[in-house]
Amino acid sequence: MKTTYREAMRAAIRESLQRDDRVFLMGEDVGSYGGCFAVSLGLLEEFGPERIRDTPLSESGFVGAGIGAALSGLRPIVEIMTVNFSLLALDQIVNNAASLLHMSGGQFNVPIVIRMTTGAGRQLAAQHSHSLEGWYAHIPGLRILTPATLADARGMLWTALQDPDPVLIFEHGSLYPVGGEIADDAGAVDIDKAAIRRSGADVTLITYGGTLPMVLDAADQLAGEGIDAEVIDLRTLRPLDDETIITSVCRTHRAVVVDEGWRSGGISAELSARISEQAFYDLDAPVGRVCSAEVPIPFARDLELAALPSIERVIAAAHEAVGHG
Amino acid sequence: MKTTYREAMRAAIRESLQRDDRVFLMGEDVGSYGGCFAVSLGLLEEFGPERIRDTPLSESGFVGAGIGAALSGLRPIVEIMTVNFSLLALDQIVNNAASLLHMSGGQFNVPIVIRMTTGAGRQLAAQHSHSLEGWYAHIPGLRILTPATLADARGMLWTALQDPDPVLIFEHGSLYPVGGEIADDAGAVDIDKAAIRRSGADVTLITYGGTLPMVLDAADQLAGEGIDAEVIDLRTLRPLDDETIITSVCRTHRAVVVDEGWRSGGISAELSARISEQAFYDLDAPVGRVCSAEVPIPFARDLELAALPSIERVIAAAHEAVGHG
Amino acid sequence: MNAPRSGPAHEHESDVSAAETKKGADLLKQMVRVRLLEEKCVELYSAAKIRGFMHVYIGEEAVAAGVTSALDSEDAVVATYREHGHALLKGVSARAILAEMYGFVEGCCRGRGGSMHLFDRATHFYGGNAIVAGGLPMAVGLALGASMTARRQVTVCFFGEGAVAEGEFHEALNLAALWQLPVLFCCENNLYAMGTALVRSESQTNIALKAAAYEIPAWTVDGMDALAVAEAARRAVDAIRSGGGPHFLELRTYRFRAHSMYDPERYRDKSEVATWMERDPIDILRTRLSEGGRFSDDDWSAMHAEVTAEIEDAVAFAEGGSPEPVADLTRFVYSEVPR
Amino acid sequence: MNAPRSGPAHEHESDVSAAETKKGADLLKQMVRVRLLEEKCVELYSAAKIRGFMHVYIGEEAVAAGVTSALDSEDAVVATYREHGHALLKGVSARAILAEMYGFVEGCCRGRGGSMHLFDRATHFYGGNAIVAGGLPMAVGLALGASMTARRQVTVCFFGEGAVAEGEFHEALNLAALWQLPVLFCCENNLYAMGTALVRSESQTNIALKAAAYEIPAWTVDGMDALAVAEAARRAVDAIRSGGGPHFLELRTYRFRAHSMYDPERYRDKSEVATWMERDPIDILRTRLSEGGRFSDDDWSAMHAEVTAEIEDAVAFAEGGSPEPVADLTRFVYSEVPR
Ligand SMILES: Cc1ncc(C[n+]2csc(CCOP(=O)(O)OP(=O)(O)O)c2C)c(N)n1
Ligand SMILES: Cc1ncc(C[n+]2csc(CCOP(=O)(O)OP(=O)(O)O)c2C)c(N)n1
Ligand SMILES: [Mg+2]
Ligand SMILES: [Mg+2]
Repeated sequence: MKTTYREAMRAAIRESLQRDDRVFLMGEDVGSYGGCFAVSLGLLEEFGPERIRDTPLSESGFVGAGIGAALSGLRPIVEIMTVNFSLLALDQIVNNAASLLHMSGGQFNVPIVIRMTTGAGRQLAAQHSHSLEGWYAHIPGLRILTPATLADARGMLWTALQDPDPVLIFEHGSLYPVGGEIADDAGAVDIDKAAIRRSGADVTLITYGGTLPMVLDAADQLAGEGIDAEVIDLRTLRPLDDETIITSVCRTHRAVVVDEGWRSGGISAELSARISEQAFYDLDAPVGRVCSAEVPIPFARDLELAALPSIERVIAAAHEAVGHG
Repeated sequence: MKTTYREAMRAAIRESLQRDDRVFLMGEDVGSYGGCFAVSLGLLEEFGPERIRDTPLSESGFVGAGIGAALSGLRPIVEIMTVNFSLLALDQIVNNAASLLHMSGGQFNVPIVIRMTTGAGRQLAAQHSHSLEGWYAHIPGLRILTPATLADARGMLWTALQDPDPVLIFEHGSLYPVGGEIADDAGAVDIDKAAIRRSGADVTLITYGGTLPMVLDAADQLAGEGIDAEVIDLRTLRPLDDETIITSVCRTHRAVVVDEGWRSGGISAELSARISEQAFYDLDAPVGRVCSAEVPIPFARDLELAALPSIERVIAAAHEAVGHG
Repeated sequence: MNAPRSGPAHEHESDVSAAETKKGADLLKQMVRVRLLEEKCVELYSAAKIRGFMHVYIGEEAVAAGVTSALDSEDAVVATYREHGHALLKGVSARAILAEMYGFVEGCCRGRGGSMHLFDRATHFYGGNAIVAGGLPMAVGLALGASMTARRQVTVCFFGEGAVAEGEFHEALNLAALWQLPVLFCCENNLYAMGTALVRSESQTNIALKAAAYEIPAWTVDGMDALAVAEAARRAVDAIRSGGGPHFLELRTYRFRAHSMYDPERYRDKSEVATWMERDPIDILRTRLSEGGRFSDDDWSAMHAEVTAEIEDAVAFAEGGSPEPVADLTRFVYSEVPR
Repeated sequence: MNAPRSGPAHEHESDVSAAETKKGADLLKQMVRVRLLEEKCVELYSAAKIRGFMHVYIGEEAVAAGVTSALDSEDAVVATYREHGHALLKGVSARAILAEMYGFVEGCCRGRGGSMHLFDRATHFYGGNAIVAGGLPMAVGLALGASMTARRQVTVCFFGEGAVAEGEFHEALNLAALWQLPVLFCCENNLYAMGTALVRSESQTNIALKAAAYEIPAWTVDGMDALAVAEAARRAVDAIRSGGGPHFLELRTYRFRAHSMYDPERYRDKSEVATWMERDPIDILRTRLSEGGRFSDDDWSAMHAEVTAEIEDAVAFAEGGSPEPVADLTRFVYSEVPR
């Protein structure tokens, strides 16, 4: 079946609404506008304004309301338009969603799913270009998903809704129009394991979300040079699937992490640290990192491109890794 | 001269208010209450309510107001009671304070200093025990200071106020009562370099802020066993002083990072990654990390203690590092 | 009913004044339960049996007693870090509360929450929120849940007047009004947020007026008069239950003690405190009842003894508690049920 | 004055109607400047010369024109992502604005900000804020700075009615009122926040009433009538400058175009838009002036030609711009001055 990432996401939301009465979608402009990225287009007509619930501009308020609704037995899907605005709701996410189960001694789990768009690349400038999913992965109590493929866009939501605890889903803005084939009966997928999207023996390229297509392209180019790169799609940033990562690195002895977040203190640092801790004697080269430059993302096209990970930088990092040791 | 961390901080604020008319202190209960940790005690009487400005409970509002005041030519010291409440102001910190200079093409720098208490250890439970300074260090445009000594408590503020850009100062709650000697004329200190608080040849213990005293004790104990540990106090978490760190590790060939933040994606990960990147071939063992357990900090005393870095865990990590290679 | 509010009903005393007496005595007893529990907490804190931040409600008991008297057991309550009383009156046992403050596994949160984070699923007590105003959006969400599933549950959200300045107050009230949700906002206006007097935190100090900006019906109530609070709460809860949307009560009260156990109270005069203490809600109600000849000194002694026994029992229970094994540290970060 | 508002004053035309004519013609010209600039922007966007998010103000020009007419060059303006007009009328050149939208170093932010982030130190134009309501606290801070240093500067903060639901709106208004700061809040109520109609975002849709909850004087003004806006703004600014504390204007207006260049406008009827377009603020003022015999078709043609020339010049300037060298990417993350 032909689909796009956007349609797959919409199909996942629709299916969830159909399968479970407790599910509803809430967020800014999810209803009459059709979703700011047209993900929820048509759902208002199908499910009505109670279950496709437009909210005022009140990120903290409606995320907190989603937490309360989850506590009361519902299964809210809360959409924050983009990760950039999620900072306004961070207190609710960290101090309530992520903490309630523990503070209450196991009594109050919070089965909320919070979806948001992430990433740069469309000249939206500093306040609209954050990639903070790796940063969110610092918070215990949360599960962080980053669907990069059509199958994951189609399948992660339902699994997330079965999770008794808060799950954040980050959708990279550049992926929505991506098209391709998925199985006609594509449905729920696991959210526990990283996926090896390409097997290889010489170097492990680790990425997720919006940069996966580019890293796969880089691997193709590297193959042309005789460098056989393995590509891991993390899929879930918290908890990380150490096993898949370490097993791969122990085979290839080299790793490069590609992450659109800023370098210092990003998820790439955590991956580098874990690989060092768990595969120190198997590494032939330091773990490479290809991240965004540490600047608020600039508007100007050339500057923005220069700030973001590029295929050239991925290839250079792979060369660097392979050249060593 | 005898002083305490609290008094040193207060002396620094007082001196700043005396030396520069543009400086004022603003925050919840900084005035008539005397500061929630008594840091600003007496300053209201000395400087009046304009310059020791009590605010309502509006973290986003008054941090944003501090940004505006900084833009208008003043030099605000904004106190957020504790890092736990700073999440409510995160949008202002990230999307305005850290971004304005860049977005405006260099026109609008934001000379604001934001102080807050950080850390756990006093049975304040999940919502009052965050250690997020390392997490904040992810954000370009910010400078992150973590005074751990009396001299730094006394001297970092004035230097921070001279900085044309936003500076966040994290004061660990456990340090306020710490007493000791400082020079009678103690004053401004640099905020660029990490400090070697103890020289050693066998292993580099890297820490900052609230865990420095414990790490120094650990080094003493290790010395008793014949392990000569070097202790680095990072002092500034952004930008990190790579040179001091790497030089030390290249000498000792072993490093352990001690950080009260959660492990995954904390500043310890960044240090581990940088050391691997810059000293890979000099390392005799993987970089060790002693961090907080990845749980919302529990109230119960035993559980809280078990969650936090301890001298035993630091010593064990040092043994582990030295045992290798 | 949540908590034992009275002895068995006497069917033959069916006249209005008997009912009133019973109601008054109930309220009085609830206030005494909170008062004696918290006086004990202060004592235990001084003895270092309780640690961390602790905020007592002494002086404000009429608010929690009056409001909870209007609730059913299915109704939900969201409170702040000053919530011992709310928890107790919603039906959490003094035992579970005290054991929690000791940090023991027998506590209502297995010792993981402490004084500021009491929670109890069985009695629909949703905390125990230590981020000022952080509970308001959650209360709106609980009410949204009730509304979407057509349950008759009302959610009551308690918060201090200090919370009114927070953005979340504004966002939550607007959402509740926009969606006409069954939630009762109870602002415990004790005139201070730590050391910040209301006049220094709000440009408009008439808090009830603020609710009008959201088209939420709001009444100002004497928060030292338990009967008045109970009556206002009953009306508000009735209105909410019959589909009237959110309501708002501003309860004018005062805390007799320091903000927390660490507060030297530099910001207010002893004389101001003394004046307010003359309006002790327990004294007021007891006097009113006894002046009406409806409550004798013997009644008082009996009540006091009964409550004292309850609290002593709770202390004994807490003293006999045990800490959670350190090996279980990482439990409850994620749920233990299979996915 | 910030921007060229008129030719040299004719001292001999000192009667009221002449002054009014001049004022009206000034306002008209300012509106036309914004309109033509933005019509050009739309054209350039379609030609992919401009990229990213772009939000035009077409239909709302009377608001920025009227309000800025009351300001001095030293006064500060904080606006939103829909701020081309505010920037232009505060005195930022069309050249610098367009070059910015091209992403060129000749732009007012060297191409780092783009359409949503125009800033200009010389004219005290503080953005260009793309987080809804994020500019309000900053405006309060600018006013605090003016107040603490006893400058006579007024800060004007523009925001949409959608921002009213955000917590920062609430926090900022309270702070401004509490501290009696010289700030003018201008709510551009165009009835929609993206696709969300006001009735679905606010329980109280009378925005000016909200300001009353903070004890801030607030007036509702016809935002399609530039003269009315100018008059209201002048009164408010006068009041603020003479120590009257913050003021609030709700300006009722409408955007004729989509929210941004991506918006298919499913949420409103074409007929509604058409009805509002009959109240085009430029037509209204032009008609009023010409009906009074004070503004001929020739005057209009001359004005139009002059503004067209300004815009064409700006386009040529932007076309001739150059991108910042990629080597300078990491400039302006931190200041370049020595510490
Ligand atoms: C967001 C936030 N900011 C600051 C604090 C610190 N704090 C705890 S209680 C309190 C005062 C709250 O006053 P009020 O809401 O009136 O409640 P009261 O204590 O009077 O019952 C403050 C400032 C906090 N817990 N949360
Ligand atoms: C905090 C935040 N949430 C969401 C958005 C996305 N967004 C951009 S503009 C807008 C609508 C704002 O409407 P309004 O304030 O009425 O201004 P208008 O666009 O009508 O001028 C939204 C939802 C944002 N930029 N910031
Ligand atoms: Mg209070
Ligand atoms: Mg609008």
